[in-house]
Amino acid sequence: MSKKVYPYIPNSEASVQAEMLKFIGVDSIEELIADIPEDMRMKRAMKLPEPFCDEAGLARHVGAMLGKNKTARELVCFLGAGCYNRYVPAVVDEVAGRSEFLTAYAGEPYEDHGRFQAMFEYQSMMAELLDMDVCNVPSYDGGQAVGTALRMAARIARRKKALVPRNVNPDTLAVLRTYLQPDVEITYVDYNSKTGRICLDSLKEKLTEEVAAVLVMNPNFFGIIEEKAQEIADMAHAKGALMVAYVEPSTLGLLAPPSQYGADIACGDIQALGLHMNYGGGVAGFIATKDEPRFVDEYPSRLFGIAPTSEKEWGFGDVLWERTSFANRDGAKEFVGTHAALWGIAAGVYLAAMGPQGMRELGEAVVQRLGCLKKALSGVKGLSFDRFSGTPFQEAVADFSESGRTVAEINEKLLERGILGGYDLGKDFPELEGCMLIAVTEQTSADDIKALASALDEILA
Amino acid sequence: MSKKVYPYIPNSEASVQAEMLKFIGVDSIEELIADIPEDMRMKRAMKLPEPFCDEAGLARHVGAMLGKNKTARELVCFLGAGCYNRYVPAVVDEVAGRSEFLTAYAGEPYEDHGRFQAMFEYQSMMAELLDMDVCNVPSYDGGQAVGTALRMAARIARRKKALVPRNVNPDTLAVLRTYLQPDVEITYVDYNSKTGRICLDSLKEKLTEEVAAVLVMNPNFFGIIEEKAQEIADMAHAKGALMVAYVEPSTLGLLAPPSQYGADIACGDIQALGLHMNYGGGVAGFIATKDEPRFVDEYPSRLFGIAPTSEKEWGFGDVLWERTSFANRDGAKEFVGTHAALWGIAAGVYLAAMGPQGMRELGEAVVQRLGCLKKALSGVKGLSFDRFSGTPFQEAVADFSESGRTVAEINEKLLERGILGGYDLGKDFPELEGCMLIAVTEQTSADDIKALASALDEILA
Amino acid sequence: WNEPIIYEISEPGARAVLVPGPCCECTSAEEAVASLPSAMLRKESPKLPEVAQLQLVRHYNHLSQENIGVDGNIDIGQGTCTMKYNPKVNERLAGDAKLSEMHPLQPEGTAQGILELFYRTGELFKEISGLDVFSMQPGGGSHGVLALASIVRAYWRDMGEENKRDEIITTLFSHPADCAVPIVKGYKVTIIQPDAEGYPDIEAFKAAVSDHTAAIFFTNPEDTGIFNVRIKEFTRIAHERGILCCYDQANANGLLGVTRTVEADFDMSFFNLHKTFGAPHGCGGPATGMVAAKKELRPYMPVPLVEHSPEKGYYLDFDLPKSCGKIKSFWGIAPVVVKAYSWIMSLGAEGLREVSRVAVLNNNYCMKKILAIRGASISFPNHRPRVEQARYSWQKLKEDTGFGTADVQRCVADFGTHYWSSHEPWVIPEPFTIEPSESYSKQDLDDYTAVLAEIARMCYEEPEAVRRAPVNSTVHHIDHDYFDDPAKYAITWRAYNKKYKGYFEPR
Amino acid sequence: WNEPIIYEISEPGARAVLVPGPCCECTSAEEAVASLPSAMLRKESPKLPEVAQLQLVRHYNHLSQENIGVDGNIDIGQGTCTMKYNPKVNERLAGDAKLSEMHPLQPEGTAQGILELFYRTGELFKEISGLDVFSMQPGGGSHGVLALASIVRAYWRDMGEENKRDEIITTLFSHPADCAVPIVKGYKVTIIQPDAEGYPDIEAFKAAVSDHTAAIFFTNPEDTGIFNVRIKEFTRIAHERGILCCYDQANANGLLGVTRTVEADFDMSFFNLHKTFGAPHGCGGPATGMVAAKKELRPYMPVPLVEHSPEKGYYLDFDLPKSCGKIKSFWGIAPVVVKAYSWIMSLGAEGLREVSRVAVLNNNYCMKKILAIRGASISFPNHRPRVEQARYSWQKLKEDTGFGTADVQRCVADFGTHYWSSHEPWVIPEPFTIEPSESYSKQDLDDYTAVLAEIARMCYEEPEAVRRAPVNSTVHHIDHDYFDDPAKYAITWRAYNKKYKGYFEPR
Repeated sequence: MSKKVYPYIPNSEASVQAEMLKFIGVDSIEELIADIPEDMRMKRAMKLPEPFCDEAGLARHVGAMLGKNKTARELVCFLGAGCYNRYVPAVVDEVAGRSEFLTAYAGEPYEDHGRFQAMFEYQSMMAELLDMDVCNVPSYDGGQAVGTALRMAARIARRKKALVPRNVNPDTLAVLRTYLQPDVEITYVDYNSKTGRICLDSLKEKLTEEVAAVLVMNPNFFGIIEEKAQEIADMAHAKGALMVAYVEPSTLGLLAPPSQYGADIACGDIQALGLHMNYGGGVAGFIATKDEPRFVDEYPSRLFGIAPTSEKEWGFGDVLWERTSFANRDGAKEFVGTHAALWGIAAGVYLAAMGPQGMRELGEAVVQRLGCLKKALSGVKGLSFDRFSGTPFQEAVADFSESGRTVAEINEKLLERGILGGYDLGKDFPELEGCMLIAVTEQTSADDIKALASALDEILA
Repeated sequence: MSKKVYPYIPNSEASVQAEMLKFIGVDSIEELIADIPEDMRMKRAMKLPEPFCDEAGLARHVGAMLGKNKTARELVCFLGAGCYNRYVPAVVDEVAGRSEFLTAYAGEPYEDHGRFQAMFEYQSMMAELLDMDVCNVPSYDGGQAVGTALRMAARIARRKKALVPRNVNPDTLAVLRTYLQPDVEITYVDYNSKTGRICLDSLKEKLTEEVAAVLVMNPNFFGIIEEKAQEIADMAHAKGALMVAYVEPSTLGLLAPPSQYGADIACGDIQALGLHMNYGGGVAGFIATKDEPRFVDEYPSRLFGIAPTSEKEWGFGDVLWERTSFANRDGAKEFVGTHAALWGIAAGVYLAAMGPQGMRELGEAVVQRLGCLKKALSGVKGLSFDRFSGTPFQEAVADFSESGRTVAEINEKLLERGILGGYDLGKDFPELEGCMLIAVTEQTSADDIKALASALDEILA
Repeated sequence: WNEPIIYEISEPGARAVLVPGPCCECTSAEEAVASLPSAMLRKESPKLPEVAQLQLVRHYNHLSQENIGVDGNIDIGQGTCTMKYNPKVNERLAGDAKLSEMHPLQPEGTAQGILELFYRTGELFKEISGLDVFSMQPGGGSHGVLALASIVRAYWRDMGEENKRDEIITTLFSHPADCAVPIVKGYKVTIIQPDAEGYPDIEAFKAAVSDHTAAIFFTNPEDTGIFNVRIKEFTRIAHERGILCCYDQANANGLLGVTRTVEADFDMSFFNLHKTFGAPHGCGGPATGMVAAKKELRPYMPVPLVEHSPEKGYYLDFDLPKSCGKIKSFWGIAPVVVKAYSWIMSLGAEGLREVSRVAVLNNNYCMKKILAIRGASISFPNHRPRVEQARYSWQKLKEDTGFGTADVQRCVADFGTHYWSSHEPWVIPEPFTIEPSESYSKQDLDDYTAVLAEIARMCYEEPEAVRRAPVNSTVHHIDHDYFDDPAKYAITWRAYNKKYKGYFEPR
Repeated sequence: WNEPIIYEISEPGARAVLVPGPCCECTSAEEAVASLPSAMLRKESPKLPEVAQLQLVRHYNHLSQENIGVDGNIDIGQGTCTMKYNPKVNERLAGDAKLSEMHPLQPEGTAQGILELFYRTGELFKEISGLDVFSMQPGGGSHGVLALASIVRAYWRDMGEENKRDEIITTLFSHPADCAVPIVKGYKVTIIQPDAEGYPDIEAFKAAVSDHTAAIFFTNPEDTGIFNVRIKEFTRIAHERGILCCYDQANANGLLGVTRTVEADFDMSFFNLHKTFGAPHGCGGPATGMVAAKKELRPYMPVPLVEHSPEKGYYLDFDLPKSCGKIKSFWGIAPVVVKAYSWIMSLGAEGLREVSRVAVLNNNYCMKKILAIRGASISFPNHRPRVEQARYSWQKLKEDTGFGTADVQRCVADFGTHYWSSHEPWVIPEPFTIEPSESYSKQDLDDYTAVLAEIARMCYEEPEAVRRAPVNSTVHHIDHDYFDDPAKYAITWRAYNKKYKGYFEPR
């Protein structure tokens, strides 16, 4: 019989099927689904494109399609805006690519011990980076993490309002809005149009006794350090609200951790901790708090804890399992599911590989390059970095409004020169029409910066 | 202390060094090599280029250098001549990349059991492919394999001469010559200028009672099947000589295995069994024989055998260890060392993945494509495939001598069109000036063939 | 072995990777750092471990070896999760720098390859689901439910009934997320209990629907492996009231090409690209719970959608003013989509059909084997055959021997394989759910069921051995008292060191 | 566990990968096959296993997990082999399609990247070795020796003394290849025994050299870890007779930047790019035994050499009419060269020096620890310190307990690590050789030596436990009778099935 045999379907072989059917005691596989009513059946075979049964053909087809992309490795990348072109050490890929981690799922502590320990270590390292005591198994992304952080705050404070500054990442904000709606209401706080930081006056005005939490993004979307964060935390606390800090964890080798300026909950995205950008797919969220039941009880996420075993090994398991939607479907804290565990393991490897010194040096490398970039671009006519006076960290607002060119135009011409220009702020902030958010990473070289400077010189000439 | 710490040298940290030196009881590392005389010391520090201490910089540097290559994946490849652009299934890379195999070395049966079993399985699958009972752990490459096969034959026959046809791969021959010299003397047998196969008259003339072995390459370097192989074996045996067949193992799903035309020893290279070409680095040799002591005793290679264990598991170990140069330095059969074990594991995965049906289909895919190529090129003016009448398998001699163009010229123009033309036979065979050896593999597509045909039409127009 | 916690192998000063220094001399790092507000600088370095590269690799290598995964065992013990083979070639395609090094905000012109792949994946699902519009944003099955619930809300907002339509109906044997997630979107949830045959009770459903019902969220086949044959009756009743019907297709593996969302008259559904469609689980994500809907619901879909026009090529369409908003940052987990696309394109229509045929065959084969084991039974025994999985019970075993599903689980670890009880609550007593997807050979199924039979035998004949288990696994009996008491639990190494010294000696 | 032989999991008809069909319809496969001479067609398919892809992956995954490697243990028990960390980044660079998909016969213009890398590697070794010309062709250390011996022969042929100069001199503690390989190149080999201090006996050497001596092949430091301090005396004596001096630098890891081939007045040497220079061992290759020589010997080097000129760029120079010929097919193992180049370029001159400093430090630290173990001693005890490794002896242990180095080896497997006796012959009784390269931390060395101490204790105190070992490893006591008797040994599964049925029941 010439029936096709599929490499991924061992029992597609006809004689095996016959043997199994005989054992079951039926004549055909069709008999096993005979209870599905006729009127629910698809009336014809599916029509899909001819498959690539041979792996070589598939690889050629998909390879050719993806080959149409031009990547940030081929181009010179100055895009940031919440996703950073970080160098990913080979050890990170090595570990994340180990099939034992890659192909596992919801293994139990007794047979998937390694996953539990790797994740416990991730939680531990994140907690140190954030100067907190508890960190969760990763959630989907920073957007969901901040959504959960604000919902946790709402549950803790038993209030329904969250203050969100207008200088947060608009992509994160969009996710946050969907996630909070309809239970938690967002009130926006303006940013100070001179500094680019949160406007304390606006905050004061909006901060009522109904507010559960004040959100601070640090550095904020304009790349600027929110240096009044402690003051904001004090204001929030004075009104019985919590302070939630959305931080870029890769800055924390150099910048103060959120606990040190009064944040009650820290959250954010770990993409910049050794995850490939993956066209935006390299994201995962974290939430960290102190080790107090009022916080811990409110996590929806899995939290792996350490425990002794009968043989004095390190054992692991789920802390407060009953919180979760796995345990308690209609009484759970939000929900949990398949989120981004593998990225957590990867970020753990990254943090362990970098160590305290590496994280510090990473921060230094980034601020140094941003300094270099601003110097190199200082002579470009029609470009100014003075739009905001706040201090930027790894990205800065470049104001082209004097040049008479739109950011879209400039970016198009940069692309012609092999350069991915910065993010066009005018799209989300009409008041910043003509402004571009330019990011550097430790991968940005002096040559890259020179290329940008001379391209801009040409374009704006 | 700001001494540099190296990621690959944990004890480069100064305080650790101090502690260890204290334990040893010396003041400095220098003291530990104090016995090296002053006049043998290098008088200055080595001068090497500034290193890339950060991995990102190293990756960029090496990546940029290798980026200057244009590969057979980017170009359309019609080069064969002993190295084939085979599709390598992802499972092969997956297994060969597992660090347990990649970073292991000479582990012992008790703790590196997996390596022994994987290699035993490789030996077993090769033996089936070749229809033999014994196959070795891979040696360096086909050149060394045939060298050893002929030396084995010389030891078995107690004679010093080997007959080598002139239609063997010149690269293999060059290695063979070095390897046989000075112990085994090569006498050349002509090929038949009409058929491209071994000239039986020439063979008859050279085949004396001094000859230890007659070598047959099948398919031969011109891609032609040596269909008189049985006759050659009979002639050799009649004179008390052995017949050694150098075969391309990837053809053996379709072609008769060497045992079936009288070969006493089969040898060759496993590159085409799932090893990437690696600019010629994806090579490893095999030698296979019957399970008779007169053969087995003469192998220089490691041969892993199977044995029972106290718990009725499959155990493994070295068969006839005393043969080897590891055991018996000045009384060994040739020598053994670090050869190409990982490639053997990879080829084993390939064979297991392909199975009998896959190997047959591979052969069919190749001959089908060669047929297609000859048809497609039949209309090209100045090109003929009639130089040899013998039947080719996966590569064929294309004769451009009518065109008035040199092969070098044609190849240059093909390259301008993104095509890697065939091998220029005139380099090694002055009588074949103007001839090109064109290869296909299962990766050659109809479009590739069309591109070649129309490029040649243009070039020769 | 007992691999140390990474902090235990930390050595002061050790480094695993070094970071680039200044890019040039125009600005020094010190100078740049000095420009930062000093109050916002970190005073003390974060207490991360310090490990050299080999020691780091070895540590994680050991941890990985203390994990199993599909590549390491007969992974059929995690019912409802469709543990199937994840082809290596797809990993390589999805891991290529041509995708991994793409910034999400690159101009669309530089992202035509991946956008085309998203688009083509949607085209494939037009046929696989019978629906019209697709979003690959959601990051997992539960996230797919969140997207559906968000679309439901956006729809009713547009209809002006957002506040009135505040109820959602699901079933007991639908995935827990179908209940938990709509609650997060502000809905009251009614759970329909099963009737005696294991179907959702249609009378209870009729009683539950009202003009306050916003949508129904049904898994089918349910987690019992039972296909709800009256499903169109449910959707008919719902549609009569204008209610939106959301189909949880996480359990679709047995029905590809047989019956689809559209045949069951649902308006929307989601598919797990990581489960049914061959992308790996990665210890629990990253993943994709792709949302599919009828074209009428396009205005409410998450933004952006991937579209194509002759002028623009492939592009991201943000122009959906009534959209439910964004569900996930950027555009979703692109590598998972690549893997699912590649998987489908390696099988084609016939291959997908064969996937389902064999998933059903394997399940019914296993079922017969398991039901021959002493102490094992099946939920709703009148219902046989099942589709792609079945929920079983060790109730009899428990009654006879005192050992239940958790004890079996401990024992399974000693056989180098995996077993999971079931989603809670355990309405089926001492439950376990076996889903032998198409990836496993007859021999695999024989071997796995033989392990279950052996454990059942041990429960009856060697209770001491059962009590001791696991003895051969990576870790021994774990003290569960340390997970629920705030004074005892430690979720990080830092918390551990605050609560304990040495080996769990309280401070 | 006892992983089955792959043939045992074979299922008729199963496939792990499929192969492309015909490229187009112009010619069918049948037609093409029919064109082949029918006598040369295979009648019966080869008996390869038939396995689906998951089952294949799982099998090899299990086999890999039954292996250790540098990434899995403290791999210092394989003295003379320089087991060091193999950086993952180098694997990724060397495994890139930009190299792996290169055909060796591509025009040089399309291979400028890899040719440049070969060339630059040579430039680095000019400084590392002090020599002038390089060939990366040899596929391992022994192959490097073969290349050296071939160059020696080509040289003397050119000098007209090929037949007269038919002897080579090596030392007992040089690598076995220094003896075995020149024999293959037709030389008689004299082995210089060590004197009481462990140095090659210089008087014996003086007596051995003659006008028949073609070359000397000396390893230094020798496999004992002892640096031959009189090495220049040996080369002086040899050179006085016109003899070529070949330096085996396989043990160079302790001396980078301290003393080189050129300082010891050798004419040629080889370096193991896979050992000393960070490329992995791959269970025993592929590897590179790079040959280096003084420029006077360039004419005899293997062809081709990689050269550079402003006009041609990087190219392969075949124009060496007096060459010893080719040693290896094509140009050598390019990926290994990439890894070694990358390794060197990640360390630089200071880093290489630190490699050697720490290799020496680690060795002497280990030595002190090992010599404190009851039953252990060192070869040539007067000689301390050692360079990068040391050969020890369990002679005392054997005398006291009856257990020797093979027994220790069995026990080590139970501790999840690796231990090797030593190259034969065992002139040091019950030998073992420990080479703790720079890759291991102090903690690693403490842990490994603690294992040896524990095993020694067991030998004295728990002989039964030693006899039973290994008990926790991947496999138990193997019956060695099955390896030397032609009636019993089986080198392939096919041979097994001819000799046995069931489990080793003779047919």
